[in-house]
Amino acid sequence: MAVMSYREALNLALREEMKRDERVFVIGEEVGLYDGAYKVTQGLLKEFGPRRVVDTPIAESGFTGVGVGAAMVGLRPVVEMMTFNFALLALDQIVNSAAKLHYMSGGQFSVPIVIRGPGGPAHQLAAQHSQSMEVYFYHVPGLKVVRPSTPLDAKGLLKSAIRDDNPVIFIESETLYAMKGEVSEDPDFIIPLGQAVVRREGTDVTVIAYMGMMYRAMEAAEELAPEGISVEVVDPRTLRPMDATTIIGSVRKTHRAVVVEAGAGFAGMGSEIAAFVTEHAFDDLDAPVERVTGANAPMPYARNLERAKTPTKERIMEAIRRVCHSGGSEPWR
Amino acid sequence: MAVMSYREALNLALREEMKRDERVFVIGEEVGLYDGAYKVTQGLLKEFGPRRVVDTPIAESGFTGVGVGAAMVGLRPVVEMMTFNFALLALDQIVNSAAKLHYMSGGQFSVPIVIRGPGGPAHQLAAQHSQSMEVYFYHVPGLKVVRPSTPLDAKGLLKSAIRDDNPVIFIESETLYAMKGEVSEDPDFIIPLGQAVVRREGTDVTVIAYMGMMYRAMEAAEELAPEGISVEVVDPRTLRPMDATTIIGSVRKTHRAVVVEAGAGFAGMGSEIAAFVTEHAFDDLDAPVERVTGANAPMPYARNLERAKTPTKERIMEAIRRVCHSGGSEPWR
Amino acid sequence: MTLNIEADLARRLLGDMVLIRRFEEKAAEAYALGKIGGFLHLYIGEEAVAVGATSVLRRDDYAIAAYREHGHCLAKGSDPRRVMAELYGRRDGLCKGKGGSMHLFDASVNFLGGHAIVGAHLPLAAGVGFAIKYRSTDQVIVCYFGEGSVPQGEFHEALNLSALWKLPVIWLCENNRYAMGTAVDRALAQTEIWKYGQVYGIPGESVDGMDVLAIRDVVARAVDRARKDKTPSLIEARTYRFRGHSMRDPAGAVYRSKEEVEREKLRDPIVLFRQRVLEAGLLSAADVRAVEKDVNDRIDDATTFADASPEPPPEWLLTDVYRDGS
Amino acid sequence: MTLNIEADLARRLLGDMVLIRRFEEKAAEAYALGKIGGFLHLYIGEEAVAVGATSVLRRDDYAIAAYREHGHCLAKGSDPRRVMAELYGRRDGLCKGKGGSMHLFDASVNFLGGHAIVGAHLPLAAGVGFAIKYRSTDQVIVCYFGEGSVPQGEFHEALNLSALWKLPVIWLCENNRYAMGTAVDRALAQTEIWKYGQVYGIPGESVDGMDVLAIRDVVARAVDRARKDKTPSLIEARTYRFRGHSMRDPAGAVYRSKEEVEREKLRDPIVLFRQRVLEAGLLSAADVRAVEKDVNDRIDDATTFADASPEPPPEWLLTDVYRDGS
Ligand SMILES: Cc1ncc(C[n+]2csc(CCOP(=O)(O)OP(=O)(O)O)c2C)c(N)n1
Ligand SMILES: Cc1ncc(C[n+]2csc(CCOP(=O)(O)OP(=O)(O)O)c2C)c(N)n1
Ligand SMILES: [Mg+2]
Ligand SMILES: [Mg+2]
Repeated sequence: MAVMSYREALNLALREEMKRDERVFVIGEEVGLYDGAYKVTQGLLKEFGPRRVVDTPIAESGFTGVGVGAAMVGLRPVVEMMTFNFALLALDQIVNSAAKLHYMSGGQFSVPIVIRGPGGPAHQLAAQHSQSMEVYFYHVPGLKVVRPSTPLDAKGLLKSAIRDDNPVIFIESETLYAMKGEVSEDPDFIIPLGQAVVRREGTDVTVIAYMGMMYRAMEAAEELAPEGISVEVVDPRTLRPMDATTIIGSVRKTHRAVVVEAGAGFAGMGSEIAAFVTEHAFDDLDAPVERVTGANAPMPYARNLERAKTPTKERIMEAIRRVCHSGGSEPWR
Repeated sequence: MAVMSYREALNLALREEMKRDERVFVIGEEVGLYDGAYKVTQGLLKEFGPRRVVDTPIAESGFTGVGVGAAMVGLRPVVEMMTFNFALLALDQIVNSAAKLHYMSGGQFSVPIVIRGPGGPAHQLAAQHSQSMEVYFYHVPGLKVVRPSTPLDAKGLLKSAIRDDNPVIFIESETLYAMKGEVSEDPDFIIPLGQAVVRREGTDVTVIAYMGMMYRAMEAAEELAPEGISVEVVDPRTLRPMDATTIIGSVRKTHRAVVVEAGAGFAGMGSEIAAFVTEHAFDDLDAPVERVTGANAPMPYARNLERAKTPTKERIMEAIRRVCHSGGSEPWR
Repeated sequence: MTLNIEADLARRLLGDMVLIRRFEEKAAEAYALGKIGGFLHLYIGEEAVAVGATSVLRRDDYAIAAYREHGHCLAKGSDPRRVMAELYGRRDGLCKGKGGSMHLFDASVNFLGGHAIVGAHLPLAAGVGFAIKYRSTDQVIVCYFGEGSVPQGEFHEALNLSALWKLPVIWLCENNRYAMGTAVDRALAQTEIWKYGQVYGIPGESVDGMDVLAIRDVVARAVDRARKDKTPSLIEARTYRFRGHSMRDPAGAVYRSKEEVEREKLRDPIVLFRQRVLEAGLLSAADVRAVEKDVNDRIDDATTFADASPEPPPEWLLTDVYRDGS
Repeated sequence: MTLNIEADLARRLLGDMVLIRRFEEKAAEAYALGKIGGFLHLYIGEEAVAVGATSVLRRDDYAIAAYREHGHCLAKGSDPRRVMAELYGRRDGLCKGKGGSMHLFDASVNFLGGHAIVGAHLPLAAGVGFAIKYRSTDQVIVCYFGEGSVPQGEFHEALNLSALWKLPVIWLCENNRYAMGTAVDRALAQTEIWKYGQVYGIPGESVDGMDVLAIRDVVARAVDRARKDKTPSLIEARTYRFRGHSMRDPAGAVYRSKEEVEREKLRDPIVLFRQRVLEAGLLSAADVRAVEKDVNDRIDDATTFADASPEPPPEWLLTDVYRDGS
C-alpha cells in the first residue's frame, strides 16, 4: 500500500496493464506528447513510445471507431475521452458498434475496449462541459459502466476494465483527480466489476451514492450521527452490472433508502436504483425511497447557481431526516 | 372527424402547420422526391416545393445542426430522422446545441425545432435498427419528448410540437403507421404536450404504457376482466414533461401499478415512472410497482428471439396478477 | 481479342459472380415467401466489385462492408449454406440467426461485417488497419462502402486518420449513383468520389465497376501499396444496382427511370465477362454451363440447408450479450 | 509607404484590436484573482482576424464562433461591460451569467455564440445560411473556427451542405497551428486548410492572419460572393495564439518552444498595424495615444461594471430551461 492521488492510481493501473499485456494501448487527444489534458497518461509516451500511446486529432467518432475496429481483431484499446461530454460525438460507435458486435456476430467477435475520461460537473465549466454522462451508457445492453470514487477503486477497477473482454465505460471525475488515498502497488491487485462497497456502516438508513455525491453523503452521515441517525453509505462503483445483493442487503437491514445523484433527476441513475430497491425490498421499506438529485436544468456558469445545481449536504441531510421520520418525499424537481 | 391512418394523421398535421406558418419547413433524408422512407411526408414536396421540403444527404449531425441553426434565427424546422436510430449521430447537436442554447444564452435565443421519425422495434430489423431511442432524450433538461400511440394523438401532438418554442423529440413507430383511427380535421385541433390520457378505466390496477406496449396492455386488460381484475390503462403520451397528476391520480385510485416498456429494462423509462409513482403514492400502494420490460439484450434478428425480446401479453398479464395478489416482483432481468 | 488470365481464374471469377447472383435471386424468392424478414438489400448488378477485389486478396486479409454485403461475404469465402441460414434467422446461420442479412460476420474468413449505420464501419476499417500496423503483419483491409456515406463525417475522419497514420486500408467506394432515392448529385457538391482522397494525398482512381478484370487491376495496385508501404488508397467503382434499394423499394422507382435501369442492365458484369471469356476462347460454352450448373447445385444445397436448420433456441436471446456471459 | 484607407477606419481597426487585447489582459488578471472561473481561452495575438473580418460586415450580418470568442463578440459590437460581467458570472452579463466565457451570445448584434464542442457550431452556421436563403435576404454569416475542427466530421458535412445548397457562409478558419497541444501536422494529413474546400468547388484562400488589412480584403471578396450569389468561401487565416490554450496551460508548453512563441510575437498584429498607420502618416502618435486612452477607459469602466453587478438570483437556476418557462 502507498498513498497516491486518484490520478496517479489511474496512471499506475495503465502502466501495469500495458506492461502486462502487449495488446493494450492508449489512444486519444493529447494523451501522449501533452501527457494528458488532466495528466492521467503522464509519462506513458516516454515509457511505451508512440506505437502504444497514440495522439489523435479531434475526431471522437473516428478514433473511437479505430479503437473498436482494433479491438475486433484482438487489440485492447484504452480510449481516452478528454472529457466524457465529447463521447456524445462517438455515441453511435459505442452503442451501435462496440456494444452490439459481440451479439450481432453470434459471439464470433468481441470488443475488449475501455473508454475512459472525466465526467460530471467540475468548476464553472458551464452547460456543455458539466454533464453526468453515465446516463447515456448504463441503459445499453453490451456495455459495462464504472464510476470509481476513490484512488484504490480507480486503480483496481480500471485494471479489471482493461482485462474485461467487453466494452467498459469508465467515467472518472476531474474533481477527484487530486484526491489522495491508500492504493495497493501489487500489480495483481484488482477490484472485480459489479461489486458495490459499504463505505460506512449504519442501521437507520441506506444512502446510495457515488463519486462526489458519495463524499457529500459521508459528511451528511457524520453530521447526523449526533442526532442519533445512523447512516449506512453504499457506493455502487459499477453501475452496470449493478450489485443488487449489496444494495438490497443494506436496505433490508436499514429499512430506509436515499439515493443521491449529481445529475438531473428525471430518469437518471437514481430512478433505476430507487425503482429497483423498491421492487426488491418493498416490504422491508418503512418509507418511500428518496431521491436527492441535481436540478432539472443545464449547468449554469455562475458560481452561486452552479453550487445550487447539484445536491448540497443540507439537502441530503433533509432527505435522510425525512425518510427517517418517514414523511412524504421532497417536491418533484 | 375522419378515419385515417397514423401516417396520414402525421402528414395532415405537417400540411396544416406548413400552411399555417411560413417558417415551418421539413428537412431530412428522402423527405421530398421519395415522399419519405415511410411516406409520412408524402405529397409535401409537390404541395410546398423544394424550398420548404428539403432532401438532405446522409449527414445526420450536419442537417440536424442546420435545423438548429435555422431555428436559432427564427425558422421552425421539422427534421425527419429516417429512423431514430440514426439520431445517435446527431445526439451532440440535440443535447449540447438544441437543448442548451436557450439556457446558455440567458433566454436570448431559442430553438423551436421538432425532430421526428420512427423509433423502437419493427419487424426483424435487428440490433442497430430496433432500439427504444427515447432513453437518450427524456433525461435531458431543455428537451421535450413525445411518444404518440394513436392517429389522433399523432396529429394533435405533432401540431403542438411544431408550435412549441422548444426542441421537441417526437418518436413515432413504424409498426403504427398503418393503424387507422378517428382524427379531427379541424386545423385548430391540437393536443397539448404534457398530458397523459386514461385509455381504459379500471379500479384494481393502473398499467402505464405507450405505443405498441399500450395496445398489448389493453389486450391484457380485456383478457383479465373475466378473472375479475379491473385494469386501468394510462398512456403518458408525453414522456417529458410527464403528466404526474394523471398518473399519480390513477394509482391513488387503484393502489397498484404496472409499468410496461418495450425497451431494455435497466434504467429505462419504466425506472423513472416506477420510482416516481412510488415516491408520490407510496402510502397508497398495496404492492410494489412492477416493471415489465424488454430483455436486457440487443435486438436479435431471428423472428422467435425477436418476439421473446419485448414484453408479451402473457408477461403483462402475469405481472398484473402478481401485483393484484400482491406477491413479490418478477425476477430482475 | 485475348485476355491475359488463366482459364482457372476466369472460371473462378465467373463462378463467384454467378454464385452471388443466384444466391440473391433465391434470397429474393425466400423473402417473398416470408422465410426472410426485415430489410433485404440485393447486390445484384454490383457483383464484379466484390469478386474482382477479393480475387487479389489473401485469405488472411480483412474485408468489411455495409448492409448490402451478401456479395462481399460470399466472395470472401463464406459458406453459402450458413449465409442463407443467417438470412433465414436459423441456428446454423453464420451469426446464430442473431445478425440477419445486414449483419453477416465470418471470423473464419476475416469478414468483419455487415454494418447498418451508414458511414460507421469506415472508422472500424481504419482501426483494423491500425491493428495490422501495430502487429506489423503485411495484411490489408478492404473497406467497401456506398457513395452515400461520403457526405457523412465519419468518411472524412477515417480518410484523414488512414493518411495521417499511413494505414493499409483500401477504401473501395461502390458508387451505384443512388443512396436509396437520392442521386449522388443531389447529395454531394463533388460527385467524383475518388477525388475526395486528393487533399489527404491518398492515391485515388475510378474504375468501371462492371468490369471484373479492371477492378482486379486497380485493387491489385492498391493492395500492393498497402502491403508494401502501408499506403491507403481510395477507389471509386462505378457500378449500378439493378434492383430497388431493398425488397421494399421497387427497382424503377420515382427517383430513376425504367429506361435508365434497362440501359444499365446492358452493362451486366456477368453477361459481359461471360461474353469476353467465350470470345477469347478462354472458356467453352460447356465450361460456362458447368460453372453455372455447379453454382445452382450449391445454391439449392444452401436453401435446403437453411430450410432444415431449426430456429435458435429461446435461451440464445440472452447469450452473447457479454463475452464472459456476464 | 501609403495605405489606401481612411484615418477613421484606421482608428476603428486599431481601436477594436486594442480593445480586445486590453479586455483580455484584464480578464486574465481577474481570472488570477478568482473573479472569473472555469476555462478562459484568450484570443491574444489573433485580434486582427475578428477585427478585419467584422469590419467588412453589416450589423445585421451574423457571426458565430467557438469558445475562444471574446474577440469575435466584442468586434461584432457587444458592450464590453456586459461581456466582462458575463465572464464574472453576474446578472448583468450578456447571458445573465449562465453562459460564461465559452458561451457568449448577443442577439442585439447577431452574435450567435460561443460554442464549446469543437466542430459543432459549423452545422449551425450552415443552418443560419440556410435561413438567410430561405428568407431571401442578402445577409451573410461568418463562421470562425480553429484548424482543430478540420479533422472533425462536422466540418466536412457542413462544407458539403454549404456548397451543395449554395449558402452565404464565410468559413473562416483561424489556423494558429495548434489545437491545444497538437500541432496541425500531427492532426491532419493536409495542413493547408484552405485546400479542403477545393473538392467541393468552394473558393479558398489563405491569408496572413496578423495583417488586419489583408484579412479585410480577403473577407470582403468572400462576403461579396456570399451576398451576390450565395457562394460559400473557405478562408484560412494564418495566425498564432500568444498565450496558452487556456489560463490553465502555460504559454510555452512542451508542445511549442519559448523561442517559437517569442518569434511569433514579433508578428503582433497590433504592433504591426500601429507602425504602418504611423509610418503612413495616417494617424499621429497623439491619435494613437487617444485611441489607447479611450480603450483603457472603456475597459476600466467594464471591470467596474462587472464588479458592481450582483450574482444572478438563485431562482434563475431554473429559468430559461424552456422558452415558455414550462
Ligand atoms: C446513418 C444512417 N442514416 C440513414 C440510414 C438509412 N439508409 C440505409 S441505406 C441508405 C442509403 C445508403 O446509400 P449508399 O451508401 O450509396 O449505399 P447503397 O445502398 O447504394 O449500396 C440510407 C439512407 C442508415 N442506415 N444510416
Ligand atoms: C468535440 C471536442 N473534443 C475535444 C474538445 C477539447 N478541446 C477544447 S479546445 C480544443 C482544441 C481546439 O483547437 P482549435 O480548433 O485549433 O482552436 P484553438 O483552441 O486553437 O483556437 C480541444 C481539443 C472539445 N471542446 N470538443
Ligand atoms: Mg449508392
Ligand atoms: Mg488552433
